[in-house]
Amino acid sequence: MSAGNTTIERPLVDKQGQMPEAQRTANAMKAFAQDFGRTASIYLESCIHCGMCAEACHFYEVTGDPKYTPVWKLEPFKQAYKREHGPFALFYRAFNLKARVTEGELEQWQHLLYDSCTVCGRCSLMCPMGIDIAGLISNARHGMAQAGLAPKELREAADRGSAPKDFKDRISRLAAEHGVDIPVDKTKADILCTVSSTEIEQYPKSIVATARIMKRLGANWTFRSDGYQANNFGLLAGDAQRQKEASMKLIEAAIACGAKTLILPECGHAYGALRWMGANLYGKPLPFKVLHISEFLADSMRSGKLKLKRLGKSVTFHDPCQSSRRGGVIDAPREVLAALGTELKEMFPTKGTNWCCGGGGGVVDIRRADALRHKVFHLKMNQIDETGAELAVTSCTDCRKTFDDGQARFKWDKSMNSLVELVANNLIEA
Amino acid sequence: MSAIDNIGIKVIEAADLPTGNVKALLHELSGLLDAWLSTGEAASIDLRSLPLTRGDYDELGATLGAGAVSASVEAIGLSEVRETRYPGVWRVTHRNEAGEIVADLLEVCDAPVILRSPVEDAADGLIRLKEALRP
Amino acid sequence: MTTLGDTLSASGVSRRAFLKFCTALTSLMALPPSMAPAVAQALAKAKRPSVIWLSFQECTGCVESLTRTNSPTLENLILDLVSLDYIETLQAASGFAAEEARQHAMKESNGQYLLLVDGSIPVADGGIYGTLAGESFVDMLQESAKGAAAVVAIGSCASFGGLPKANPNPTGARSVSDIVKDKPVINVPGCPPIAVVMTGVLAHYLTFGKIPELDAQRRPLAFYGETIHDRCYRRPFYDQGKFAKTFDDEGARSGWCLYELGCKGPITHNACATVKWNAGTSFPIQSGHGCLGCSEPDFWDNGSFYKALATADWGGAKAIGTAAAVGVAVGAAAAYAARKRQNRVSKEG
Amino acid sequence: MDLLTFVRGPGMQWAAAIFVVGILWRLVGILLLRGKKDLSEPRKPGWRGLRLLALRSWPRKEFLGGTAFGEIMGYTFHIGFFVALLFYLPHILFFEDVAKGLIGVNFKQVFGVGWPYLPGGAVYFFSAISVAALFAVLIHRIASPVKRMLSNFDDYFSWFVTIAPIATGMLAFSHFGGPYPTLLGLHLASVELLMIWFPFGKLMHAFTIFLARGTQGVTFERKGASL
Repeated sequence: MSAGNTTIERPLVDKQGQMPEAQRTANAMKAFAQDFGRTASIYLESCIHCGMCAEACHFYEVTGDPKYTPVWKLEPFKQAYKREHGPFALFYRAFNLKARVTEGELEQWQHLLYDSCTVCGRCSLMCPMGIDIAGLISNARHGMAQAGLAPKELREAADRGSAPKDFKDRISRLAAEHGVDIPVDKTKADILCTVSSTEIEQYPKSIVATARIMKRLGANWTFRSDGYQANNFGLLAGDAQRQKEASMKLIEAAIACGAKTLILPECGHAYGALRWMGANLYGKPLPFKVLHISEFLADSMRSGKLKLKRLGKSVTFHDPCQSSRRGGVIDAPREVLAALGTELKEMFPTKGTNWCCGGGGGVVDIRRADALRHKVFHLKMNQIDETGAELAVTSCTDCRKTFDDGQARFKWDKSMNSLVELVANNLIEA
Repeated sequence: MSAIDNIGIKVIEAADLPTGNVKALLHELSGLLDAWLSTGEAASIDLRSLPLTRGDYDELGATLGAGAVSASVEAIGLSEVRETRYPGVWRVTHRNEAGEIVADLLEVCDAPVILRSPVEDAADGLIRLKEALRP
Repeated sequence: MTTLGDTLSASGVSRRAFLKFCTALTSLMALPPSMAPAVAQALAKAKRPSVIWLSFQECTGCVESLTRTNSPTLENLILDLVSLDYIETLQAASGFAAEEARQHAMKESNGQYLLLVDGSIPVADGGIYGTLAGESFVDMLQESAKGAAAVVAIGSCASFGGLPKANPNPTGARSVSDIVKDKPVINVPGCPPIAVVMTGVLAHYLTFGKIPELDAQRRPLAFYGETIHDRCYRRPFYDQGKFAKTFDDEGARSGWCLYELGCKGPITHNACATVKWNAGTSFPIQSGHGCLGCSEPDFWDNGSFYKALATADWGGAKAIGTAAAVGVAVGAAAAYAARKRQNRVSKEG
Repeated sequence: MDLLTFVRGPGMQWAAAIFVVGILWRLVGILLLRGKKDLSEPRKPGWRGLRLLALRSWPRKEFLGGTAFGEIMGYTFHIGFFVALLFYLPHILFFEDVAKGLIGVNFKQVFGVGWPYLPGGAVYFFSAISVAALFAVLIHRIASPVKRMLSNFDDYFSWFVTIAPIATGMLAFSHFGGPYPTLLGLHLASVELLMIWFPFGKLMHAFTIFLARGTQGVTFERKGASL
């Protein structure tokens, strides 16, 4: 179970809260039960154990270890389902055809459900039976989080809530430093922009870039300190309550300033969290449009409001799994790159079947998963090298963090660029 | 049998169509003939144990044809013995007093047993011959 | 006891005639022709067994088929060989004289005689539905079987219960082997059996003095070893998939396979396809009708004669309808229980 | 009552009943569970999403490497199995009898021409390749670490109840290995075993595949996600 050759300083399993073993499994069952229902049932009743999902998973691809078979990661959740919820649940319980979920089993599955799963959904795309395995992984994480068995880093980030707390000061310092006007907490605005906490910590230029673009478009936009963090550690950790709190902040902030559009930053899971899950958490359709920033840029391009210089370079685009494969934002970034006059050299595979960078789903933040993630990174490097493109671009900060970490570790000659920064640096000033 | 004929619809007797069994039979005959010539071991085939249609019988008759010998034996009904075009292969058909076939054989041998005069009959014959000679 | 050989030579039958007779008998018994000398040798020494024929709940079809009154043939010759001491249908004597003859024959060659039975034996209500001179068929059979060397059940009724045993079997008809447990029983099923088959079995017992090789249903393998389908001359059409759809369509006229019209040939063991009926004239399939499977147990209750063998009895619309209703009900109950349990577990865990 | 009489009568009746009850029990037991309505704004309006049903039947070139064996063997088995099942005359006669019994219609009346069928030899060939594919798949299931880890009783028993009818069918057709009535009896017995096990094991994927692909198809197409 140890991930490759790194020494493990802390115990393999992270645990939160002092509770007896029975309590942990009870909490896990409580969360699992909340995710039972027709969709989970249809999926869990369809698996024919063909093992093909392993062929799609980058963790299996680089290790060849059968335990990384995606559907195997669902085993605890599937056990709970068969015993509690399936049409033959009575017989499964009576004859104990499926054992009860045990705490030992949950602990063992922490490595499978978090360290070795970026919830990238490539397995769901492969499954001949049409099972959305990635979707069920998120459900399974609910049980783990409720049982206090989420990885340390994700649990802390989820509990922290919006970060950094001094968002407003940081933004004003940034604005001053880069001489650009970044409105915060305007009472009324057409567009509410949001950031990823990774952008604030590591890639502040993206925020500046966003501000420049908005200024160039003359948009009536603002950030809101009561709702600015778009990336959602509640979702990554599997804590449904934290996830809802984070999303509700954004929704309420948007309503408060009467925004007609909410723009999500360059982040994969942030898009899914709000665009596709926001309304269901809110309980009714969202009163505003939700766009990934690459979608917004493509729209602005199409409407002619935004003119860009021609880069004249060959480019390859890394599709972030959550926004591209699972979110459907595939064409927008490519339209922007075209508008930048670049020659797009697609990787193979790309778009919906692209390999994951290995850092999504919170994996990049889990220190003990580094060794495993680095193994996966080779796939990405080869893929990009093969295109021979001069520039590598993506539209997700978690991906950028993974690429930068990989580049540092393997002294890779390429570095990953942000689409938004690229656009901002090539604006044609009116 | 006659009653069947005057039914309106004339059913084409499928039994008239040859079924290809004769070819298999001829192969077996050549095997038996070969065995008889090399080991002297006679053999015979009971035609009535095979699903042969009238068409098959006609085809068999045509292919085997007639050889030099054809004899009839009168013993509780008529028995016809005919050598076929292939010497050593005989067609022996036994009928009872009512003329119905009771056995229909192909025999591979120098001469079918039925043609030989049994010793017991000869003994009875001798007694009768001697009586006829007594004045 | 005079031997058969003495009887024949006494009646002026030449040795050559006797040889011819044995050849015919060998063919009759479906033995390989090379066995003819062995048959002749055994037959010459055989003693004329006494035969008692008891007819119970039957339609006389078997006796009719055996004797075939329209043309005396080899079969009659066989009957001349055996001293048929009691056959109620054919014998001139009747009443007390007949019974006396039977008792005498049974006493006289006790343990030696061959008991032939045709017709099933009703056992319901103490066997009241079948009695002769006050004695029930059941008792008669048990009593006659005591002294028999072997019992031959002639026809499907005696062998398996036949028509009288067909659903609902009001008379409680039973087969011979259901009642006679301590004596060897040879079943010669068929409705009726082929005359040649009956005499063949008799001849075999007569010639070799013992029971021919039998299959699981106690039927002589010589005649019941293979199914009609195995020996059917229309088999090539079955393999090519050429099937008659109705009794007078183009397929039927050109002699195609009758599988679709309900032929039970594939599951019926009998010698009709080779020995054929009425001295080799024809057999049901050759005359254009599917085999009914009359030599198989309970063939009366085995589904329609005109429904293809493949159409098993899946239970009909009503049964499947109820099954569907039950399935939906149980499914709904399972879903309801699952929802309730989901509510409980998602609160307390 | 000998084997053949049993399997053609009560055996088939019970198998058909359990088959119907089991399938409906499981399907209704799934479909009546609590559903969640998706309130998010679809990328393209309108209820669509069944493209995935067809798309997922053909392997993507990106995935071909690892899945070629599974796909080829899978299709060989399924095609061989269904050709033997649906184009062999005795089977067709049985289905026509069931159809006439259930909905009182004869295929000929509806389409004017009878259900086409293949000669016995062709069906035998298709059955043979189907059995070959099944053995290949079994060996793969045992040899491949992934499949061996995933496999349980259901996988191996379902494999057995699937191959048994084809194998016994081939034996019965060729009259090999015993008297025909026994072979036919074994064939029907193995079919009934399949019908009885069908609803409770992985063979139900014949129905759930439409539900699962449909569900994924709808949810993903609503988002414009890759299918």
